[in-house]
Amino acid sequence: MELNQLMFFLLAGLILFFSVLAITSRKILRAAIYLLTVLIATSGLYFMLNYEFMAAVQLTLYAGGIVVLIIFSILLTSHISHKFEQPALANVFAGALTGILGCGVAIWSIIKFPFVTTTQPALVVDMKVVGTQLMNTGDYGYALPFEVISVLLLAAMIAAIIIAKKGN
Amino acid sequence: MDFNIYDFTSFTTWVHNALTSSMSPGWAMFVELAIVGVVFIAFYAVIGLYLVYAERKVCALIQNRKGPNRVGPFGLLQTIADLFKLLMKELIYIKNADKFLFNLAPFIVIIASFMAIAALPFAKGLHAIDLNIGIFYLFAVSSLGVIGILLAGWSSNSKYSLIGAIRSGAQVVSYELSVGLALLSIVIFSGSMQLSTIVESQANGWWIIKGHIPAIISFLIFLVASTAETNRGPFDLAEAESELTAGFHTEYSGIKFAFFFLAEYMNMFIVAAIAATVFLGGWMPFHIPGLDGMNHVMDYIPPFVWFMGKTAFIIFIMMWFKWTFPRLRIDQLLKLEWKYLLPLNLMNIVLIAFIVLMGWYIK
Amino acid sequence: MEEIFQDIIIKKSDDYIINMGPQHPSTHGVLRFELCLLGETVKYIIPHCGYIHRGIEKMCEKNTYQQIIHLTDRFDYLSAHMNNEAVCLAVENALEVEVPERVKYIRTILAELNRIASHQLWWCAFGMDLGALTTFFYGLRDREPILDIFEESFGSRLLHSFNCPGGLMHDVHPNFQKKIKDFIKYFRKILPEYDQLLTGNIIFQQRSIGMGILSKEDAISYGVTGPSGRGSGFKCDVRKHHPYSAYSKVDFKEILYTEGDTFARYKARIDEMWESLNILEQLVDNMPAGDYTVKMKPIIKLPAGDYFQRVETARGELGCYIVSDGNKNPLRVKFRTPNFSNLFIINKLASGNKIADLVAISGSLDLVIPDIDR
Amino acid sequence: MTNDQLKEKINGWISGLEFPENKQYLEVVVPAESLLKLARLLRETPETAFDYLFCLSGVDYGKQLGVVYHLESTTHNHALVLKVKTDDRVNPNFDTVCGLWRTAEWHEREIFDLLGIKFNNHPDMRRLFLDDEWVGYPLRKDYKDDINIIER
Repeated sequence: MELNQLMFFLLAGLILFFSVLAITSRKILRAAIYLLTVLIATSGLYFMLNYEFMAAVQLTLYAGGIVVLIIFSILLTSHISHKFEQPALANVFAGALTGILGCGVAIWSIIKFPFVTTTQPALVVDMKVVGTQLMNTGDYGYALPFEVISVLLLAAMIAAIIIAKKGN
Repeated sequence: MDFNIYDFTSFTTWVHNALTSSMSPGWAMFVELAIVGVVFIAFYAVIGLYLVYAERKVCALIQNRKGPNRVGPFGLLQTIADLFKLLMKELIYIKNADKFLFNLAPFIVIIASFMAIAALPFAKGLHAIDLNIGIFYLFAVSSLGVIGILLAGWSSNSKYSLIGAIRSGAQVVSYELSVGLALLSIVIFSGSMQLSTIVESQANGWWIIKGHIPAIISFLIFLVASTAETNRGPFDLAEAESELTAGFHTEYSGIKFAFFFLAEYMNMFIVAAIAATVFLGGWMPFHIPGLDGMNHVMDYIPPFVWFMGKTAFIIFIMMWFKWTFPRLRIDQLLKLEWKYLLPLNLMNIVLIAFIVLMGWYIK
Repeated sequence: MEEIFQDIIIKKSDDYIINMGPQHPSTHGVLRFELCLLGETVKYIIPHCGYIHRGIEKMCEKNTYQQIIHLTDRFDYLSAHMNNEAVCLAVENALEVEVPERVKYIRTILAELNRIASHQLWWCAFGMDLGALTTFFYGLRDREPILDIFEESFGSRLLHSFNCPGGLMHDVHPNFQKKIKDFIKYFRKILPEYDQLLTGNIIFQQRSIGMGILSKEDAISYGVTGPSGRGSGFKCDVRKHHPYSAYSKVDFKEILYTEGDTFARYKARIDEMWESLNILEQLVDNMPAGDYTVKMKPIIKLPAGDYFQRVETARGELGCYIVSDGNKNPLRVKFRTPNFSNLFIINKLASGNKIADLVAISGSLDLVIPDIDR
Repeated sequence: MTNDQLKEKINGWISGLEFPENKQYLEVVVPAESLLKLARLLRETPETAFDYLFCLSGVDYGKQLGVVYHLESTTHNHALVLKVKTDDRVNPNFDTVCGLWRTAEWHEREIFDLLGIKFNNHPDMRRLFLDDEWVGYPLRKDYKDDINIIER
């Protein structure tokens, strides 16, 4: 086995293992930490693909941003002695069934997809290309979605401020 | 082999070639990783310990004292003795604490600082990995350390720790913005996020000089915001000893406490190194165009010394802050960021974009 | 009467309670604050004291008047001399003994030196409370010359017990005057450094101006005296209004500020150090020669009755109330210590502010815990 | 106001009060039931305006228990000593004055703690220095503690 493959299986194994832990843990903060590990391992996959920009975005936004916010809200709301109750058996079964179904669909589509092996060297993603593409208004440009998302975020922020103000 | 302290490229290629010729590429890579890891751990330990020593000496200087001067010449071995003391200390277990997270927290803090140190260019050709998004990566990794602090505060099951952790969370999340935006200004100037390119672009002058007013503003903002992000005085609210006894690490003892302690100093080193790299030219010597004689003398000083010298200078400024200013209050801290630093930063970035567009900086 | 009890604390079962102390760096000793927090904001504060109550008042009832003096050092250890003086003056007034002029001068000089030393230590600790750690070493450095003067003359640095009814234990060291003059010269030069390091600092001012405002009415009603009370405009300087020892012979200002916030209390103490230097300067050159004590009987018996003596310590008004039934032991001795009254204003001042402000406010009240517990 | 004027004024409010000899301050002995009334008049009348209670002490006279109030007016600069005594050693109680002078609240708690004098209508009548489970009142003359107090 090559080192590359070893690395991939290691990361994939980490992601699978901690995903299962994250949903089965009965302590909420531990679940958040397992989720963090999953996200960091995912960014490791991006690093393997030489897509460093995506990897750094994954680290900043998900690991550094969203998980910190999740942990922060857990800190404010829950106590250390709090534990989730064991879910009802029917729920466990329904959840497992949905999980297996989703997994099956994913595996099926991966098997069905005609992957073509190339001998070309790995593509180096130039940051300038990413930048111009993001701000491009022409074909395949991301300027419009970018702006629409910013409006959405603005709306969310205003809503948050209004909710926070209501207390006073 | 051609070993040259002014350019490590030939040395690193020699090591790489020697390894690949004697074993399979996979193993060669593995050995390289191991070497880099060992070097970094050793470097980390030495820098961490001697920053503690430096802080004690600087603080003694400011406070009309002598500082450590008993163990070894000038007290140089004092912090090593302290390390042994901390290693031997009993690890106190807290009843009702979440043991797993309680033990995990110091490691998260220290791993985050390890990840950041990997991307720093110490001298020409001397860096572990030269990512093409170097600055972005540093910014991303530096935001992970706070998770360790939050965990430490919550899992100790102590109210003081929890308040410290919440303070630190609010503080780091806010000040990250200013740090990122201040670094962005130099990205605009140099047109690259790769640290080696940024350093190369300062061969004819550091950005703080070439970028004049807006670069100086960014530098000052970066200095303030990064001091806050590393939880150092006057922004050390997370561990404010007069209010929260020790904040998030109140319940830690022995080597686990030492991890937090070491990580704090390493974070200080990392932000100082980033500032030195981005604003003060990294390992580039100080050059004044036209004065060839002086420039040659400056070139004679090895790049590694330049880098460490600049870093030490910024660390000194940060220590100077800490030992002269009183601590801010939490609302003042957040007000400073959201009402003053952030708007100033955004305006500064617009200004920089304009200056770069017009070409009004020193090329 | 109900309207006056509006600030009475009502506890609820879901309050977020945090214990500050008895082992906490910013309570300056074994005092415990029971804080109720609402996020960072303090809802109410219940001070708990008595961790080092030694029963000094009970001990006084078993001892003679000379012995009592040695106990009084132990409550406010930073103004030990003034505590001694209170008992001595009470006994001397009761017996109608006139002490020599020299004794009055020396007592006043010592009181002012002690006041400066105490304010210096307060300044150190106050800076520490606000997170400015360097102040601690500046203050301690400048306190050293004063302690040296004490040590040279009476062999101890903190708890002198140098007074006795009728005068002093023995005469001061020949170097006394010269050393004090040196100190005045040195400290006049060094005191502006305090302003440079802390007073002018923008963070310090932001944290102290307008924080914990104590109105004059509250200061009087709660009996907050000393620099803390004078920061609110309460004219409570015993030295000025009920002069004792040599205070009637010196010309000095009563430091008054009307703002009543932390900064005013801070400024009042800094200004008091300047004023103490003035007093010292007026006294040290004119020290009359003469006896250091008057002859007293070995066993002092006060005539039956009540005796009250008010003295200004570094923290406020100290009252020494002696009830005598004519025996060699007092029937009851009560010390009205300044910190006991000053402490309980803390809930009024700090509730509604942040935790950090509570630390700053309790620092600005200059609490000495043994003085509360006695 | 001079001491004589004060005496006259107090006599005008409540007659038959005892004014013992005291060289330092004017001294008044009040019966327990009219303590609060006199205190309120002293505090609230503009001519007297005793707004500063600078000492509040409990005294065990051997047979009697008493409380001594040292009052001063910050506007008129006159002072007065109020004394109140009781023979009841089992359940001594007086009215609280902490509605008039807030500092009295903790001084009264201290007296309750050490001398066992209860103050009616006090908002928080608990022990101040000692444990809530402490038996006895240490400052009383008849207090016995074989371990901590050595009788000579």
